[in-house]
Amino acid sequence: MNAPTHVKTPANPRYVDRDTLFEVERFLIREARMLDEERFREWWHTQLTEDVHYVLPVREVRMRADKKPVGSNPGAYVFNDNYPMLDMRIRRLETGLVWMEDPQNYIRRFVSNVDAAWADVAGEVDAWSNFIVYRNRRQRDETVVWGTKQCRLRRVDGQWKLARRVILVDQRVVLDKNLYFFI
Amino acid sequence: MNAPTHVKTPANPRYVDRDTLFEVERFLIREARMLDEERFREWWHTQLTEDVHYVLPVREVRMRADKKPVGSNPGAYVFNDNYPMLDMRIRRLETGLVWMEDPQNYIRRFVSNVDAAWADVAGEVDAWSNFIVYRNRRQRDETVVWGTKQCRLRRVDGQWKLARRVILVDQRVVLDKNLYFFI
Amino acid sequence: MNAPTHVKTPANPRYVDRDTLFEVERFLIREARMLDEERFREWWHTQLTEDVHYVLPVREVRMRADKKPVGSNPGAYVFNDNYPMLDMRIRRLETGLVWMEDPQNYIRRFVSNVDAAWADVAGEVDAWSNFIVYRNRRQRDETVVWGTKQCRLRRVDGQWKLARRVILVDQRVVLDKNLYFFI
Amino acid sequence: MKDVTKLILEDGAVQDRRIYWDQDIYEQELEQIFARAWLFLAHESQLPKPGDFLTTRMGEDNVIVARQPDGSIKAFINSCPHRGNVVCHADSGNARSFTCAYHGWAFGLDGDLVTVPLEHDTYYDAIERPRYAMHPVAKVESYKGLVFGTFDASAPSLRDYLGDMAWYMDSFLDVPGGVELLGPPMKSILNCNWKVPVENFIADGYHVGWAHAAALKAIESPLSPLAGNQAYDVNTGLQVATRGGHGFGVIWDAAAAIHPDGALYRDWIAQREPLVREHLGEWRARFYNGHWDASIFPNCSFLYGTNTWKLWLPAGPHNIEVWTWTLVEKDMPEALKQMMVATNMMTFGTAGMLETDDGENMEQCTGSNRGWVTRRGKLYSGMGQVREGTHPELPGIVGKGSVCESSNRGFYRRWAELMSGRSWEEIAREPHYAPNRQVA
Amino acid sequence: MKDVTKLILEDGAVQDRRIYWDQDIYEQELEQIFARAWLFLAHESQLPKPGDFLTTRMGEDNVIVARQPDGSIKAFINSCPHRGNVVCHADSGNARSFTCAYHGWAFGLDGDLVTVPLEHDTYYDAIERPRYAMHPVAKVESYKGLVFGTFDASAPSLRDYLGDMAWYMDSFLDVPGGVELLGPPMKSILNCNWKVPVENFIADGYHVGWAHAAALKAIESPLSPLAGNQAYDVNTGLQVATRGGHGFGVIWDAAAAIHPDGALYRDWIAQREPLVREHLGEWRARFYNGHWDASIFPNCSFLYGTNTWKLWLPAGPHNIEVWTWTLVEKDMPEALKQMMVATNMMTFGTAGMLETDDGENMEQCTGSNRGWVTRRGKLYSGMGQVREGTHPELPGIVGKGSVCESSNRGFYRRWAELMSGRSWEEIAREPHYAPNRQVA
Amino acid sequence: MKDVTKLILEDGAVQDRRIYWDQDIYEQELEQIFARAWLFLAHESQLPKPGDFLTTRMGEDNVIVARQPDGSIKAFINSCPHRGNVVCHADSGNARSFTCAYHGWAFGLDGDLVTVPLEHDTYYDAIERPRYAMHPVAKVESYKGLVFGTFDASAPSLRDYLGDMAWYMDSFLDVPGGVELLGPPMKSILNCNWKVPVENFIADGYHVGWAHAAALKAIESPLSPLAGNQAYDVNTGLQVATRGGHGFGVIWDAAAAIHPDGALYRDWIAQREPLVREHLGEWRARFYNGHWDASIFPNCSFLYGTNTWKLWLPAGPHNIEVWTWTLVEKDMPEALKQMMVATNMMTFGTAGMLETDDGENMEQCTGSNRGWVTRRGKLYSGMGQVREGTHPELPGIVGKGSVCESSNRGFYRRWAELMSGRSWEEIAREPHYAPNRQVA
Ligand code: FES
Ligand code: FES
Ligand code: FES
Ligand SMILES: [Fe+3]
Ligand SMILES: [Fe+3]
Ligand SMILES: [Fe+3]
Repeated sequence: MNAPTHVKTPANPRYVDRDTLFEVERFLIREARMLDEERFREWWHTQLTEDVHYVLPVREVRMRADKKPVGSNPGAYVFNDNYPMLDMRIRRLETGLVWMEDPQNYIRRFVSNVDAAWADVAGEVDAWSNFIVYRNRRQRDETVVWGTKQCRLRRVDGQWKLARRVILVDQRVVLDKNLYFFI
Repeated sequence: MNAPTHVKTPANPRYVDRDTLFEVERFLIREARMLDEERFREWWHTQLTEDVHYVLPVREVRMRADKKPVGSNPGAYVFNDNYPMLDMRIRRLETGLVWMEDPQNYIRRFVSNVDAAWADVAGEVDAWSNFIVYRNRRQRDETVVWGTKQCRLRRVDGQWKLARRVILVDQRVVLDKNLYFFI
Repeated sequence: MNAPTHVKTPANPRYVDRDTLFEVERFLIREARMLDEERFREWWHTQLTEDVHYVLPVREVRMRADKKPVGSNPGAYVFNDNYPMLDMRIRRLETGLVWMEDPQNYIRRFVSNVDAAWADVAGEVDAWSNFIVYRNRRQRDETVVWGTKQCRLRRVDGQWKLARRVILVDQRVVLDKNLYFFI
Repeated sequence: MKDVTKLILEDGAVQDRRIYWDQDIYEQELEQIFARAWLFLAHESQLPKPGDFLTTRMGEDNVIVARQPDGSIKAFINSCPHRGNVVCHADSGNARSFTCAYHGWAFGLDGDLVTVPLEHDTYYDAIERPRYAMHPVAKVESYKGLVFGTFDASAPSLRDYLGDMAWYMDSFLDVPGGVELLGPPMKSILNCNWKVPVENFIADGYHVGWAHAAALKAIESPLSPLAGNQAYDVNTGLQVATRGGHGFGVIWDAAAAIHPDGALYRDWIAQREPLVREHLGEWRARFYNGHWDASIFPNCSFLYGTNTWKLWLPAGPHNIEVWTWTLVEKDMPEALKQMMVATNMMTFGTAGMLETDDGENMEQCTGSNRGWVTRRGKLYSGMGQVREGTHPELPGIVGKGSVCESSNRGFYRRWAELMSGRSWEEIAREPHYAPNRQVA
Repeated sequence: MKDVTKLILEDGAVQDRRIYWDQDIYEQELEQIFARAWLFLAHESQLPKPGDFLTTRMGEDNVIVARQPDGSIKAFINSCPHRGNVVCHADSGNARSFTCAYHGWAFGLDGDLVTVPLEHDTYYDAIERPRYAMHPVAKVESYKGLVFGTFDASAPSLRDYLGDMAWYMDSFLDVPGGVELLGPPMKSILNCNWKVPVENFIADGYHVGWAHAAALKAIESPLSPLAGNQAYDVNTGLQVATRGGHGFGVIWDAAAAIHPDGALYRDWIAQREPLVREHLGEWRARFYNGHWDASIFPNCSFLYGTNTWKLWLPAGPHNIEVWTWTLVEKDMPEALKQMMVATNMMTFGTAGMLETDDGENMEQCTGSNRGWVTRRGKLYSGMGQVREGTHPELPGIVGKGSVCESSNRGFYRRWAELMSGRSWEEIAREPHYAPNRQVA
Repeated sequence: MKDVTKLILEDGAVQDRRIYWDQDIYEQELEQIFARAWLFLAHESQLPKPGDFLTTRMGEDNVIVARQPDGSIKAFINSCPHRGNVVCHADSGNARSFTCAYHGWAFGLDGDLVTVPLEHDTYYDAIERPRYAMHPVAKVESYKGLVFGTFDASAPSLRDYLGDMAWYMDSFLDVPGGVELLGPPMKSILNCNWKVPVENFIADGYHVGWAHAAALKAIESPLSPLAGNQAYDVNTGLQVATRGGHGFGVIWDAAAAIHPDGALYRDWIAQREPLVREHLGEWRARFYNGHWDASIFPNCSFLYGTNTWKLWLPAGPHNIEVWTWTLVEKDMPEALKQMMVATNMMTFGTAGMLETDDGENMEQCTGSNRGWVTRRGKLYSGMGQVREGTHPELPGIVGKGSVCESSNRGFYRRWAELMSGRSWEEIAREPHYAPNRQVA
């Protein structure tokens, strides 16, 4: 698991062409709408590779001089899921027994600052984007989550699919009661 | 009046080509800037069709199992305006007698996640986008409104115009003292 | 120094072509990522012209009828920097002695509503965009800044560079303890 | 408990500003007013069938209001007696029972505990059920379709509580077919004390020409000349403060006046007014065709004519939630009902052109009292006090003209009575304000 | 100080709702509970080397916990005695000293003032150093690797404070090699009173089948049949309330039950259980293979088996921070530790499927008490009270079955004792709850 | 009212931490300090013409400050006496009158009620106007262009209030042409107690070398060697605490020291200093060319030389608004004024490199006191107490060196005096701190 606290763009990114960037942006925007619309099963079936790695690390607050490596065999993470684990989460939502999801919540995902470069592996790209997720529930329960995500996309049968996503929520203390939704 | 609580993308959207999507995005971004700059009369004259329908429904919190239809002849909505009603709102702002608008407020509209598909009617498109509106007034009065909007755009004399807009604010209780501004 | 309180798009903007707009958008998005990643020295070296003017005015709350000119020889501004002054700020950050920057803060810049028109000067463009900056520090210190920025970009040796930036933060009272970061 | 004697002076015309700001006064209001007075819950038309329910608030207490199998209406606190969870999260719906999401206890439409999971194996069938019913609202009663509740079993009947206000409200409640509220309610927030909008609706004809000048101009209705106070005649209306703190102002012949295209509504009134006159007499026929601004003590307001119905829900001393419905006559044709909704939304909905003006003023009137020195000052509502009095034919204290502050003073007199903590009987027994003057 | 006599009734089975809402009660808790009781600080494994430190909170006080050069552990308040600045902003690290960012005073690993810039030229070498040490935590002690601290020098020893709970916890603490906590801690917030999650973990086997029905189904573990309370047998577990307010419930033979693929863990248990039996006897071998929900008074909880370790940090009467670690045995193979982490994250991490269910309930259980009338009501946790009692072989009060509220009542009895403000000696002397009933 | 005797000890050198946190102490400050003391309102240069006005705050009270037709300056609370609305929303401007947006009452430049819409038809011309004037600030006075106001009619004159501080401030106020404040004010927020920045400016030469080490290095000015406390000589400055709680520290010959390119300013000083010496004597010529950090009791601070002017507006016990102007001499050439602004903005503006350092420390110094145990502790400012004393030629208590805490203690002694609630006369009569030691 890759669990960086702060990330850097690689030294000489091979930025993708405009056509590819357009496709990447469409992928991320349509994926966000799919999740806003609660089409989780469709998302799992159509947007993910079967070797997908979906990661949201816990970010520590450490001095800059503290060179303790982070990220190898960590003892905590919010998400560190593979394809079956994501399936399990979706199956839970599909039971109709998740009381906090009824009445339906409003969750809105905002995608911005999309950029992309070719990955080392042919036919794969690394996409950067920033996100905001707004959640409003019940009568007045309101929270916002901010951060960035790095996605590895792979072209499979002419379609882009998500092969890896590392989500960095810009918070030490998650300022919400949970982060169980997909970002 | 179409007053959905949660919306879904149609099953097989005929997504527009890149040229058209570029135009749609320009339309939404320039329209937002026009409104931020308080050019309301210009907006009314140049960005709207005369049969425009401008809608912001009241969203109820109901159990998922509750199949009561929403949206037909509703007893409440925030906006359900036609062209003359929008004119009336703008005439009010033009009187110079709206005390809460003097000193001028800061209202900033953020457009994101723009996507579009051809509508059933030739020459019309359905555009999705998410919005954030930030409002800051007086010394420290600050609020933010979040949601999505679905726009029907029609090409008239070579220009795109707004023929219908359904705005979904992701809140049951509007967390501000009013929503009188255009989104 | 140009210190407007509210700004307007010029009467007949000569909007740039799609290729140029694409480049402008890439410039703004990659610049934002560079700043998020704290590559300040690289930013200073590669993204700015040497005659850069970096401005963030103080916005007053005044009646609309109050025609007192603003902006000439102002007695206050948040930024009114030239190239050496920006260098000085960056040198401060490079000392390693800015205690509030250690542990590292999370600062995330969101770029949206990008648009651009040719400037009066050949080879220069005026770019509009809206911004949100999210800052999260220590355990739970969290603030958000909202506004718009107008950038003059100039093509130098085939690269776009920032020649002038006017940042309008949509607040009379800055709702944070400082605004020392670059937007 | 705070002594409120000094907070309201001069028969309600002078208020201490602390009543709009201080936390301890607010808490005394929750205890002495919101836990005792009759509070608006719903209109019966919102709960047509058995099992229909809605959720609302009484003060800051969440309640469920439900139509019972026998057709009656009951209400109870929406919190599970086991560990306190909120039980029902929907605005409204139809249910057979309400199941708590924490441990699955289920409660009937009357709030009684009906199902306890694993009851035999964990409580050994010894659970004392009545103890675990959801806390009932002590009394729920209707007046011509309007449903109110009180937490105070010793409160007078709803009819007595409404008193003379009921006589006035009959002007539109007691029409053939009655009225209904169209919703769902809009909900928004205001950073103001709850009393500020109540007094705006109960007595504030004065602000209309100034605060709403822009809207009056833009709407192009018969009321447009009021903009900027260009026109006002004291004989075109009056104001009434009734004993229970309720009150209203009326402008004669103006029920339809705010409607941008009021022909449909005017025709309706012309057709119905004779029925009202026949049934209720001359005065109430006049009221039927008047435009009212009104409040029912403590926190329910309406504008008859416009036709907005408001609930101002307290949420701390400087915050409220605003809930808005449209009031219509049930027998109105659908097109007219839609027009009533459209006018209400355009004027007093969340994007309403007049709502916007008022909300700003209400927040600023509250917020200024943050200042320590400011808060030690007074506010004044003495307008028309020198000419108000009793009326030979109309109950209550009558003030001259729709621009007057008589009912504002009536509201604060009642507020002070209840805030004193005295019992309903004590309050009823003691002498009350009666100016020795008659209004023609 | 508030008299708490009436807030907890019926031997802990009835709670006044104000204890979840009122500011004055909360402040009394900070004084009488958090400034007196032993509070969880860390596990020794988090501070292996001299100079290792971490920052945490005791109540709302920020503290630094540091490993000393002599191997001992000390703790002190993370605020500079000069002008009050927070001194250390890192979650953890290794340091020789802590330097304040304001004027540069530096403090040693023991909190003593060691460096004063410009000391000679400004203090004229007359500074009285001991006066300016960082405020020490009065006592810091470990129990089998678990480090606790108390601000109260008169508190009993940690071992006495844990009392019988230590005997029970030995079941997993006293295994060969001991345990460790894996982190860094996840941190999130809940808008709930701090006691609500404590009681959820100490005694709430009841909610599992209902609140977590969806997760139980999705996970496809041996616990799936519990979903919707389809299966429960009173003989499959029990509950214990120990004298000091600590307690737990246990389900026999279920340590590995929640793990989606528990084979690795079951093998481990099978291999280790004989060692536990040999070392600690039959009962504790059973506990070793049980699944526990537990809380250590006042605000530390864990689920042995799952294996989550929680700290609920109060931040006002309606707000907490939730900190989460994974508890493992040090001798477990790395792959098993990773599986323990994975299960904990998937169930009780910030995106954990059961955490999500609980957080919602905890917030709603707190928030409903905002209502003034609601707050004057009671909550009830009488489940199993009629059958609890002493046990011939097990210490404390024993309730039947894992679905029971015995340890909830034990928690509130202890809460009331400490809230009374009486000294530790007084509390120890007085008679305490002892039902005259024996549980087999 | 809280007894403050125990909150400030050892002649101001020891403070109870609760004074930075507790709500009740804060409210007592609003009453005993902000409703009594002279508070900074404006510089006369901001209101050159009749009708010029600006809005500001005194404590938490909003006020309008306006230049009258007769050239005097008046101030009054910015809240309408009718229903409480805020009347003026502009930062500044020029007006003939102020009209309330709610009902249109208009008030003159002196705050008197001048226009009442529909007066004849609603008040029947019987309105008692003086009763409805906007609440006046009891006294408004200027000292050499600096305008202050007090809500307390019994307060001493502004000149007496400033006392010896006026003598010192004359060093730069009483120059030919006088001074002016350039604005508009920057406004930002800090989550700190209002006293923390006041003490930072009044007496904190100590933090400069450490907290601002990075900025001192980056700016490359004569002050750069101070970074990391590499250089300090006790003879390069001194500190003064004057009787009224005002005070400052000074570094000799350093007025222009922080300016990155100070030649223009140094030339100006070289040219003006002889005039000051001639007019005010040797000492004040030295002060004229010193760099000052200073505060005027209670909440106005400045750095002479840099040249920043600050107002710290309280907004609750843990929150303030920071307002910042640039102080310049009126006769300075425009280019020099622009340089003064540029330096101020680069150092102490909202993005100022030193402002940033300080704000962080001020917030953390306040926030640590959230802890219940922490808050029961003390803070210490005893630096230089053993050597401070009276001076043969300078008024007030003089401390040695610019790095000293003498004026910090003077501030807290004054704070305790006013917080006691005693009258101005009582306070003046009683003996006050006078160390029996002389400073050369
Ligand atoms: S809290 Fe409702 S069933 Fe337990
Ligand atoms: S506050 Fe820590 S050294 Fe001064
Ligand atoms: S509140 Fe100002 S005129 Fe009425
Ligand atoms: Fe109004
Ligand atoms: Fe649980
Ligand atoms: Fe400083």
